[in-house]
Amino acid sequence: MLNIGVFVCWCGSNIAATVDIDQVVAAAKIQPGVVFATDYQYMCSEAGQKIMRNAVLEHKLDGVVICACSPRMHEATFRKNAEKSGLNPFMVEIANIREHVSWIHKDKAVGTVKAIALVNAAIAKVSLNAPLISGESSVTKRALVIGGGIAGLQTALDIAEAGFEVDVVEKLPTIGGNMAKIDKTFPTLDCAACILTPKMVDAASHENIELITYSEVESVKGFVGSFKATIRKKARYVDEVACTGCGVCMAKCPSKKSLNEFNCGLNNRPSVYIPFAQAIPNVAVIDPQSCIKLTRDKCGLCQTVCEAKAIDFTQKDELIEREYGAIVVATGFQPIKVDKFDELGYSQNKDVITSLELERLMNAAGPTGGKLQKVSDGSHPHDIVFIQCVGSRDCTARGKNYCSKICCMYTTKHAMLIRDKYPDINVTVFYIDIRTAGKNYDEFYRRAAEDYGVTYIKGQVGKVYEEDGFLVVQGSDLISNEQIKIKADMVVLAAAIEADPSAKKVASMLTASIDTNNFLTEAHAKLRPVESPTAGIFLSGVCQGPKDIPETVAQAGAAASKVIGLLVKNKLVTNPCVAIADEMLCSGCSNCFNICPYGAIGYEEKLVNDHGIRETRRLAVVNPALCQGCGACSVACPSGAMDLLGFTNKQIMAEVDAICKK
Amino acid sequence: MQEVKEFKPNIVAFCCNWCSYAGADLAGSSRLSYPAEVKIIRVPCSGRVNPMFILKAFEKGADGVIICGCHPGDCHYNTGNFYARRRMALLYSMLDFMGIEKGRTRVEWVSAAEGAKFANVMNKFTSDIIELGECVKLGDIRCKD
Amino acid sequence: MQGLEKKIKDRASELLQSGAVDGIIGWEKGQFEYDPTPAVFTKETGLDNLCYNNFCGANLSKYLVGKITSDKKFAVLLKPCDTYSMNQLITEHRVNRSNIYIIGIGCNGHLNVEKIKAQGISGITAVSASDDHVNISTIYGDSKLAKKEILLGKCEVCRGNVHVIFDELIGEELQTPKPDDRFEMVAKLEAMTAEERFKFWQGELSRCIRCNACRNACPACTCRVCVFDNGRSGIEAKANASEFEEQMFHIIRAFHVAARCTDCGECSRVCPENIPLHLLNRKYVKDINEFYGDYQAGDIAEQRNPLVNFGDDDIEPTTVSDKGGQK
Amino acid sequence: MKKIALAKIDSLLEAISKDMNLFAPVDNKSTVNYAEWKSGDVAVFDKMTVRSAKDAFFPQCENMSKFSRDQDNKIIIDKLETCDKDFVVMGVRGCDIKAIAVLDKVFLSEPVDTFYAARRDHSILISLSCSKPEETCFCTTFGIDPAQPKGDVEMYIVSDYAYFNTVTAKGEKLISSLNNLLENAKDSDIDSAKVATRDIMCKLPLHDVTTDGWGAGVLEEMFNRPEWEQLSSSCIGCGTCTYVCPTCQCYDIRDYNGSNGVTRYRCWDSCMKSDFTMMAHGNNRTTQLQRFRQRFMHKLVYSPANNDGEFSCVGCGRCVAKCPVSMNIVKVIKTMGGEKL
Repeated sequence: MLNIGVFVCWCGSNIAATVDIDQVVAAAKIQPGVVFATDYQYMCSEAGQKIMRNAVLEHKLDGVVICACSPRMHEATFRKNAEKSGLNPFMVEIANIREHVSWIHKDKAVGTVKAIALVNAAIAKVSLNAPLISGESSVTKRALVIGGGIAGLQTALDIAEAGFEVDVVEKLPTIGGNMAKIDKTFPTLDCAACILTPKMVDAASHENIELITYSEVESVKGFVGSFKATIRKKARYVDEVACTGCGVCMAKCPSKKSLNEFNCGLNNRPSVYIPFAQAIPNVAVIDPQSCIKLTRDKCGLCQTVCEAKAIDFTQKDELIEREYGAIVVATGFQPIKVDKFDELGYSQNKDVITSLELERLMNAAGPTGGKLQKVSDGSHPHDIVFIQCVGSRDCTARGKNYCSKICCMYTTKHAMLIRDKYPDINVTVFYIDIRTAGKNYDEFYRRAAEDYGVTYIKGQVGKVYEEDGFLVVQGSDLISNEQIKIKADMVVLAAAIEADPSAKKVASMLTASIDTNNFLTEAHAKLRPVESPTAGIFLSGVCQGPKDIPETVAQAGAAASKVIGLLVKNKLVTNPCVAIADEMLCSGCSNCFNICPYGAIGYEEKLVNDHGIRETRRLAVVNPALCQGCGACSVACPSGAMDLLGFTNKQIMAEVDAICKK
Repeated sequence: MQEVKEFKPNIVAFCCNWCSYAGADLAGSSRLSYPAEVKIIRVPCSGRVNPMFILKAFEKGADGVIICGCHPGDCHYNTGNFYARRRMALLYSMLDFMGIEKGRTRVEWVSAAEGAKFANVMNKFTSDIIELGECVKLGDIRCKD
Repeated sequence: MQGLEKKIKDRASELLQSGAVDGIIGWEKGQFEYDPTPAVFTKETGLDNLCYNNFCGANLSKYLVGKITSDKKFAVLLKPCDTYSMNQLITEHRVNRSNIYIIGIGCNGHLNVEKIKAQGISGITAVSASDDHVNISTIYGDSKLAKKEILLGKCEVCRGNVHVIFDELIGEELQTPKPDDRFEMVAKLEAMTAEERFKFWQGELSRCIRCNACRNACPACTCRVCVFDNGRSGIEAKANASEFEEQMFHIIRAFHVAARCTDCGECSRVCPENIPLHLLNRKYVKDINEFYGDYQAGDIAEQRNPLVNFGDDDIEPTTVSDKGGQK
Repeated sequence: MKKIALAKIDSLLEAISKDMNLFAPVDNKSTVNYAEWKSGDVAVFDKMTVRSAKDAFFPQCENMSKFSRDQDNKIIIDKLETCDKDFVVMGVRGCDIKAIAVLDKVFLSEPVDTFYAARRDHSILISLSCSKPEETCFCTTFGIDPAQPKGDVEMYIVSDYAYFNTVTAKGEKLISSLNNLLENAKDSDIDSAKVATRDIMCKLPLHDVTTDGWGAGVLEEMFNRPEWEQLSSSCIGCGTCTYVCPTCQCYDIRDYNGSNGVTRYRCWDSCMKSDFTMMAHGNNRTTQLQRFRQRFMHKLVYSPANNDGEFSCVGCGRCVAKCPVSMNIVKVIKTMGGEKL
């Protein structure tokens, strides 16, 4: 029997206020195997850890139970501490009496009883623990970045600069992402293209970066240090190397009726096209949905006119297999569809537009050459109304209950830009709150309101409708507490942003967790904000939650530094809590083999000596470097030959026993 | 007057480390409340939950057993919860076939972000179990007081 | 039947004589008509006692599990339904296909002596069967029973005369019994109230003496050491010391063979207490068919069973426990 | 000699079970087994029970002691009470009566098994003369007279009546307490039935089974016989024969860790099972051949060697009827022994 020590943490008053620490210590003391039990205000503090180390030596402890916060918080801390005192780190178990007890149950008597039950379960489990030794696995010195927007590019550049190879997979024909569509940035009003395109060029020309555009990651297998990804490179029907980006094909293409995605559908583009002038790669792509040759096997004009002979209608999707040590998710965002907001008239009226559409209307490279005009008739607008929080902070099913964070600032930017360029236009902004947390943000907002004469109305808009050739915005002014109607030529909706639809699929593929809004979950909200809970998966940009450009760039850099920190390692310490097959019990039936998601189980013909019977048997053998410790095999095995170290059948049943004991 | 002893059910919750255990942690750090009768056992994955554990819990006097894992498709180990879903569908169906009350076993998918859902699920499950009362059809007589 | 027995004997004799096989796994004549014993025949002389009569219900495929490491070759006599088990054993690497020679033999249904005895008939001295009827002679007088009434449970739901795996066939032209709906009883139980089902199973399982005959005869139960025999498994038990242990053993056993059970019916055939154990396994067969699409364990070798497989939109366990019978 | 109309036998069972536990063969629709008779149960006297009357004295599971902790965390050991109430076992056939004698030799010789002894002391046996032997019966091989087995009370069923003949004082006490239900009868009323039973025994298919060649003193010869291999190759290693056997007496002692302490209990074990007498180093019989041989050598060689020639098989035929693969003691006896000429 082990000598078990039990250490009960008060966590200041976090635990001690609703759990009777003395009772827990007293109850632990009489459990079989417990030779020492004590308590301390903060077990995780250096002083607390020292108490544990001293006790291990003094009482010759070979098992330790820490009754404190969640093991997800400090299990690693106490395991390290065990190691320092010469104890195998896996001889430590945590009883979670904070998140699962003291913070849940306000009644001290109730909380104490439950705490004792959980402590007893941990003691029962640790009694069956065995020392485990971690193995090692290798690291592929190459990273994959999924998404070629500003987040992905920044991460890729930072990793590449550190000397590691990076592949950027972008689903669209060009990198650049949402930022490429933006005209100016807040609060400095500098040109987005001027700061983004150099980064795009840097990425394209960096010797360590490979851009894989018009491609999607199809599957990912493996684990931290050794991922294996399959990337589908979609057929462009244009030879990427041969194409010079001259644009002759675009000019000659007779099929010019496709909506131009880059301009938010405000104008059209040909079937063969380069998304925008600064696109990287600056290579045409053929839209198979509208191309006459590909849909009806006629035309083929582009092929005739292309001097570079780059058009290739026979191109097929191509599958690329690559190995990576780390993967960064930078899938970004999209504005939500606003047609569900019927009362705001987006679908009914061309002059009701979204902010991103406005962004294109004001961009020199946009459909109007940068001239702000009504979409309906091209005339000059005199009154523009902005409506904030369309779908943001909206608890109904059509909206998002979070704040999209960037809209207050970009609307202020738009208002200011309009007033600056067209002083004759009246600009009114309806808002719930103006949120300007950020360096120089509030100053920027005040300038708009005070220096540029933008009218801000605190209130929500009930309805936008057409009357006598004008739009009427009907809303409430919460300050003057009255219903108001404002005539407008254009109405701009600050649509909420949501995670890119590809994020969910990518997260599933990577087994990275995702929240209810399809934003990827970070390993710890505060302490590990750029890592996914899945080892080797990192988060960059809006895929993790709404953020503006500087934040995105900062997070992208942080993710890069985490990736670099991983890739510089030659070996990773593997989790020793892996499956193990008992040779005496295994009958070689392959149930475990069939179920293993990592291909970690193989078979060997092995000579065994089963209590005197010597024979060659087909036995399951687990490769501990591949096994990730999910334990699915241990349940698939009917004989119980397969078990999971650290969570053995007997350990879990011992916990069940302890918990159910009345 | 005879005092009626309030029925305190014994509920075992198997929670996968990556989603539901974290969801339970979130319920705690959000100070949400659910009954203290729910006691959580951490397992790496819902696919680690062996039917033996569930029966063991009933044997030892549990009145309800609930398994919580990542939402299907979001398993940290890709597929563990898919297997768990099939196994538990069959096991629960068998328990029902043998006449054990249906409400005593559940599987719920709770993500790391769903602290509130975790608390709601546990509140609901506990009230269902209280309604069902003590489990008398399963359980070893030698574990009863 | 006698003609078939003769053909089998002749073929067995040839195979042994030629050295094509070292042993024949078949049935050996007993003291009565109804008690042939599965046996390994290694000498031609022993073949006199080889028999194939109306009571050769035993599934011989499991006898090959013990021969997996043998360097000898064995011929085995398998009825159509037994071949499913053989396929499943091959899938699970529990037999060595290369040392097995499968002789598929025809079958027209086998009889259950327990059903004869349940009619109050004892002192049986002889049994002879025609297509529809069975004549039974006893020391207390003779009886005639309809064959349909005394078929083995598994023959009542016969799945036909197709051998899914074989090296050669003998007498495959025999007409198998017309099957009943095999899920009838399961459906009947499902339609009962939970309370009725509980009573039903309590009544049945309370007779269990944990002799392990069901397990040891089951061709799917091929674990080297069963979890119930393994002191380190945490659920080991030698007897049903409480009612719970009856449930535990049978639920876990059914679960462990779920999706692997070919519904061969050996469990119920061998149970000395006549517990209809096959209903538990058949419940799983029915559930699997309903939840995940029709599946027959062992109809082809090397297939992935539904429990080591999954679909994105599988039925939720909670939904499962909400359906089924009444509350 | 007393009698009661079979139609009214329930009233007799009712009367017995009012004051005492009554153990009788009860029909549970699928099988007939000894069970505690309760009002409404159907007692069956013309069919062989699946399990034997041994259950009444040596149940499959039996709690022996309990360990728990007191308030000071000290261990308390409770020895559980042995049987202290009289009970009746009814309908015990000749084979089972003989089997009880075999068990007595094991459990009542030093050191006495107190649990068994207490049950034996408190039991009143009503033996049953076989009226309808089955084809699996071969008790005569072991010198048993199924027509007149000795209990505290002998019971005979002749046409529509059940007759009771008291043998011991215990039996006398029981029968006299039931006098108001019983009619007087003549001793000779049952004579024809006894003759009929003995006649049937001679006609049974297994009447010619003989133990010739078996018994004490043939240990080495029998142990090394080559036939064991062929015979044991059929055996699937279940415990059916053992558990239906009226004389098998092996048990295992185990601890169960419950919520309020540990229960130590014993339960039947079977030498046919692979985990029988499992020890730290493994099992002393590693093959099914060894296990199979052990069981039959015990019944037919070791037992007579240690018990003045008494075999520990009583020819009840239960294993013959119930073996899943129809491998049984008769086939063993015949294969290696002789038959009456």
